[in-house]
Amino acid sequence: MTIIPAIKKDYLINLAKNGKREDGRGFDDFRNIEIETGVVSKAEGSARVKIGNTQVLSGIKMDIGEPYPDTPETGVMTTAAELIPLASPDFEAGPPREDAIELARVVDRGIRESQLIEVEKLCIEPEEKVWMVFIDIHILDYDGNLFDAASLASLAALMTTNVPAKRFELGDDYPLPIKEPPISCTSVKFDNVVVMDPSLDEEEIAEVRLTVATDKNEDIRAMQKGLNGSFTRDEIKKVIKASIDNGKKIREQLYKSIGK
Amino acid sequence: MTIIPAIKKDYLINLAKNGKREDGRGFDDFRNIEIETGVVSKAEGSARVKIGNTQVLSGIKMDIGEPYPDTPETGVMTTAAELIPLASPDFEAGPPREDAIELARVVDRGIRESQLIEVEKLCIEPEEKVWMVFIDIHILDYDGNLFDAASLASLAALMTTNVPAKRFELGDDYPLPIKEPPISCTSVKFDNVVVMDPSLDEEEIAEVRLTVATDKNEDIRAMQKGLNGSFTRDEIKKVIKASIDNGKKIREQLYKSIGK
Amino acid sequence: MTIIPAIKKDYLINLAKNGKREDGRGFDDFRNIEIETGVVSKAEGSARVKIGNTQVLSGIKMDIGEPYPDTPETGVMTTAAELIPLASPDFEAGPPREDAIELARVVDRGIRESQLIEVEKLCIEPEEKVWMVFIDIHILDYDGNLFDAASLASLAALMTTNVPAKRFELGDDYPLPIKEPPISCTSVKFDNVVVMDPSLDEEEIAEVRLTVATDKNEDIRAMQKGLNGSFTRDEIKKVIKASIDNGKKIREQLYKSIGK
Amino acid sequence: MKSETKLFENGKRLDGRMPDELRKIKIKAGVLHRAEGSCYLEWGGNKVMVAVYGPREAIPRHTQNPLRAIVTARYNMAAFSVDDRKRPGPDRRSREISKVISEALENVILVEKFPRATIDVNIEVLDAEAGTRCAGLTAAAVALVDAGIPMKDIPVACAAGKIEDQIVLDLGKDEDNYGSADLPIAISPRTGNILLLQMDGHLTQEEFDKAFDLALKGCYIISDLQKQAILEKYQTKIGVE
Amino acid sequence: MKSETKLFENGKRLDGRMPDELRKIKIKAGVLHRAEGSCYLEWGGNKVMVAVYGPREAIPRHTQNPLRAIVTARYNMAAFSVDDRKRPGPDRRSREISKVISEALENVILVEKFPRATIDVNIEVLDAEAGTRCAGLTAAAVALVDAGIPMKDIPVACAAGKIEDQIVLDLGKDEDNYGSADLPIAISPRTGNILLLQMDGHLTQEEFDKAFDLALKGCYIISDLQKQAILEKYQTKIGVE
Amino acid sequence: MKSETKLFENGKRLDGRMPDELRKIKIKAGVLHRAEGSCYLEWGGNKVMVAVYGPREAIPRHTQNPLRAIVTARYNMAAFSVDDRKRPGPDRRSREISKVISEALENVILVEKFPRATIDVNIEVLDAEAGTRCAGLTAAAVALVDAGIPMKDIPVACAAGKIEDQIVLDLGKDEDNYGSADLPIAISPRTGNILLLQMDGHLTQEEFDKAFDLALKGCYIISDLQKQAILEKYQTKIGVE
Repeated sequence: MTIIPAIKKDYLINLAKNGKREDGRGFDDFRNIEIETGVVSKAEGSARVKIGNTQVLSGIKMDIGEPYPDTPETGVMTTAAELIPLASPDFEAGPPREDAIELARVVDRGIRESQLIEVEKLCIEPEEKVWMVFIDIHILDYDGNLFDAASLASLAALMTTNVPAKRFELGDDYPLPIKEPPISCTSVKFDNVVVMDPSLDEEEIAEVRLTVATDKNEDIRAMQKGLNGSFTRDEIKKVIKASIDNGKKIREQLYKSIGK
Repeated sequence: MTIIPAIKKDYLINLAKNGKREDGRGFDDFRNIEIETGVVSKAEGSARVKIGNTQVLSGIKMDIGEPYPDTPETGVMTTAAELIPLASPDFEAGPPREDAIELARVVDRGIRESQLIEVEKLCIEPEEKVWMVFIDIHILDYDGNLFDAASLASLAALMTTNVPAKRFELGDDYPLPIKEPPISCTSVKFDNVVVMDPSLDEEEIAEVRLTVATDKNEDIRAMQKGLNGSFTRDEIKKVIKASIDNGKKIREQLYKSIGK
Repeated sequence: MTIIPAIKKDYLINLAKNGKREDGRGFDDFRNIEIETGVVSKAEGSARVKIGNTQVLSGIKMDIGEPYPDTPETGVMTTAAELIPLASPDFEAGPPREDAIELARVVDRGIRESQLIEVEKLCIEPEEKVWMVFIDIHILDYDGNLFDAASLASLAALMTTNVPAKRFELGDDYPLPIKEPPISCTSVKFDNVVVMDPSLDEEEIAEVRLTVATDKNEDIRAMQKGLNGSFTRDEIKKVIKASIDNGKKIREQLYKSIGK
Repeated sequence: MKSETKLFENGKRLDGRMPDELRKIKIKAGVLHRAEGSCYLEWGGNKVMVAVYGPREAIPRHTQNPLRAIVTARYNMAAFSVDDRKRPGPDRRSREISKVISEALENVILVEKFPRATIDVNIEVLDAEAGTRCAGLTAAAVALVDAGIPMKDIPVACAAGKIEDQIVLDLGKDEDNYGSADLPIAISPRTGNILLLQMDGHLTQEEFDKAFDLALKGCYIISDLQKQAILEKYQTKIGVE
Repeated sequence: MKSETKLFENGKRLDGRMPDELRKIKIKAGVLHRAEGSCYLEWGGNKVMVAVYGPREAIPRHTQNPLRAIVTARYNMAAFSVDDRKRPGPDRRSREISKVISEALENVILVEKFPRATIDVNIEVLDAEAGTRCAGLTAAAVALVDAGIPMKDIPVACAAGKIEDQIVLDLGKDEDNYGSADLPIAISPRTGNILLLQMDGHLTQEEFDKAFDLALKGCYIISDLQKQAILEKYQTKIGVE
Repeated sequence: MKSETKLFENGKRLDGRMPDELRKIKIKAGVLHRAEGSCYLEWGGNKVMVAVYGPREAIPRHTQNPLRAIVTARYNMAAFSVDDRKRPGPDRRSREISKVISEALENVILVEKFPRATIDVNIEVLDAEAGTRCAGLTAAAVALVDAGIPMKDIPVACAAGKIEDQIVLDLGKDEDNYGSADLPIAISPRTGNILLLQMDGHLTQEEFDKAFDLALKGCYIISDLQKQAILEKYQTKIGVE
């Protein structure tokens, strides 16, 4: 990523020592979030999410395909993320790099392992035909915290997806069957300060990152630590707590934005 | 491409100011064209075309495959071009570059959009089996104007192609059903002079290129502008006129060469 | 490969002039060979072979697939070799290079052309289902003479492979049907000396290489010359003779190691 | 391109347009935070986002031109922008479109001012109907202005085509599929010079002239929309709006 | 992760282990000739070989960091290490694992000592059961010591998980498939700092704490095995054994 | 290689040849305009075109050898050169053939004269029957002479093989498919040194000797054809013909 001048680093650390952040937020606060669904008419579902200046578009396409031999009666989902050069002067065209792969895999696992999509309801003909759900994440504007923006955009897109049954002559379209979504919240640590929802500047000086997805019962549904720094056990506990708190608010906004 | 010394550029421009070209041609003249068909015995059809020193070999292979779902009763054609390092010190081995892709796509569209091949006659079993036509263009010697050489070689190869029905136990071989071919003519402009059938030297100083394919009714069947220069409306009209005139002569030679 | 200091080259050549090799071997002698089978439990067959410090692991996986259209009643085998960066400071990650491709192809041909695997016994349903045999060669430690180590490990792995019929509900597992194995022996020449089973140091100064595979009847089953040096006819005769002699001993050890 | 579907009814086109009528076009400049210039454009059912970066040093070095900047347009379709999901990454079609757009833009950018530099124009098609290359080029031009890249002119693109033997402006989706010719052009509006020109299908010389005139007319209408979008951005910036 | 199969019988797990019991682990340092450091590790049904090369100049140059060494772990599964043959070469899963292991190792290696250098850690999974990332990281740490790379500590990894609503240590194959949560961690044993942490599945906050404690416990047991393996290699070398 | 088809009739081979008879060979030097040296060769049903470029600076730089030129032969089969269309681009077979041909040519070229340079030998198989590697190497040698590359000798290649237990020269298509051994060699005709040697199939030591002798004989016949082709080109050039 871009090299942040040492002077800016000092500035951010000094701010943090005084309990402040560049944009006036508290350590545990998210930036302003906007969620807009139905933004791409060709997609079966879509959502654009802004977290501060970060902007992510997630689009859902569905098709009919063969199930995996070991799960002959469940639908198939795949997640791809592209750090397209549109979004940052530092992203390059070409095959996905480690960063994009980790992003896609974390979002994918967040959806897959939480069984958000009821894939067992996506069987059309056992062993022959099942619905396939393609989640494609497009980063439009990168100003920090892609994990949460990508995850939230994908949730909003999936929760407003219509199964295009009519196009395949399988009756009327109907909403994609979805369970309760886990909400992903990401924190980073630098100079022994832990902050929620890092801006790009904060990401650039971050030593270690932790993403925690929690559900409405305050249970933990996924975690991913990143970067070469380390956390103490105590810091992890605090991050989990802050993730649950922010998760609650974001969940409310998500439901409101999709009209539920 | 190779860098032409400034001195040569001046020389060509000076010639042009006096109405002349390096090899003595008029502005609207093609170099000498040679067309030879049936040059590759393994191919279902093949032709080698020389335009001046430029030499292109096009080979046609046919196979049986599945039709596209949205056109279940029509055959499939694909065109590939390789700027193999044999043909020029500037061509490199490896995946096709923009130049080769544009070449293949322009030849492909010239054949596809003009409906040269009667693909609707290439159905064997609707939705199951159709004939597939592979056009492979091999550049052997690159001395300018690949578009017209590649297009002409592909036309001559297709017009002498035999559908290998016997090999697939589908009765006797028969000629590939073909309609009237559009003839592609390419012009370039440099220093406000427009010349037909550019040599390599002329291509290297060209600012803008225009390919026009016309049919025997003098209708326009395809156009492609290339390079970062621009044409005036008037220049385009003149290029179309010259393309029709040259197209007529080339069409005659093409029919003669394939014995029709 | 790595650059051997000129001083070491002189040392090896001087030794050779006095009929000696760095590690005390005669010109026609192999280093100590160890063969261990059944080293990977997930594989249908596996073997680790050490020749001196060179260490190669070959693993066999079997699956069910479609036969090739022109051989509808015979099984399919493929060989892949990876010069993984684990084995040498000079191996790089990424797609296989020329060296790995040549290695895989020579081992593959040695097995394929000698008809070691009775592929005609691997048909399950003509035109539909046959057994597929995947030979994957992992170089673990590279200290010269990969060809013979890879070939020997693959033979030992194949000769101890069980067809996993049960896993595919096709009755009981049974040993992969195998014929007499040809043994591959590799020699190199430097400064007009020809030595068998080159160490890494010897490979690095080698001018030319010859691999000869022979069977128990002392017939020749495969040959491959490598590098940009040349052999005289007489040298080739001597290499064949030495390969037959060493092949005999190695064959005995191979049979012993697999308990036959 | 086959004419099986009925594309006209009572002199109007399937979507109610007259033969010489454009689809609805909406242009907004300066919509992204990171990009040095950006533009969001809706054109009928097309939605296109463009971001411009540069001029900056071209890397790797061997791609540099010591005399001028290189202009690299990258046209990309989002996987979800079409009916059947598109595999991510460039295909032959998108690489050709990237090439012709790059060439058209290079013509108007003052590339000599920035030797060894690259100017990157990233065009993302988020929703695709017919005419994405014209939409992409038109949006790219606005994004370049927004980025402050010095240009001789603001290029603009539009297509005309033939459906049921009639020449019409700006083919829509079904018209593109069932029409019999498509002629996208891009021009430099100040000079009328032609920067992009492609034609597929079948046109008599007369029809070609008619289609060309119509496409030109479309270009000039859209050119005004481009300028308006740039003005709006500028006014917003200085607080006039 | 579904709970259909019975994973407990008489308080014992399918393979006879108690809930807080590790699978059998065998570690051997210095097993390869060419590598500068190496380790062979068996952990239940997992077999892992690790070779370390470096520090050496990073190539190509633009990958160099002028202030410190880069640590490049490359986790790779042999084609024959799994039930259904794996296509050779990296996939998305192995690239993610390579990334998190590289980051964990970088934390303890004194990378500032070797500017512009690379330290390459090649992890080959020869036989795979559940838990290869923990096995790979644990073996990599031993190989780094064997290579004489200066480190602040010897990192170690272990997982805990949940099966049939019970928290257990070190999931085995069927447990991984049918369990309902997996929590692999890696720590620096001297400080207890967490270097790697991933979680999939469903844990209440209480369960998370319990699983974390159990995984920590596993780490410290394995840490002793690592040290023992290093000692054995050292003793062999100086002829004590 | 199986012997099911009858390959001999009345002591003659399927195509009417005697056991020690070559297929028809036609060699023409200097057939391309751009290449620095070129050769077109027909050998039975094989048609091969070779172009030589260089010596020129090897790029990228890290491929340069400071002491000598590198020789890069690139053997490529046209998609239409075989019965079932071949996917364009190199496969494992063509990469191996490129390697052994490069090594054979490097042996005779005075590479020490051109440090840091590359000599590129592009071999295109336009029509393929059995024996394309021998055809390609033989044509490459002529193209190198045509390019004026200094060489110690003009290498030449030919194969012998076994069909129905008989040793024959220069296997044709069906013979290659149904024969039981193939032995392609390349030599430096002045010294008789062996530059390329591969063998597949099954030969007793006696049969090997016999096949080798026959292949050698073939090489010397073809060597004369090479020299004749070079002479013809030279005579044409100086206007003797």
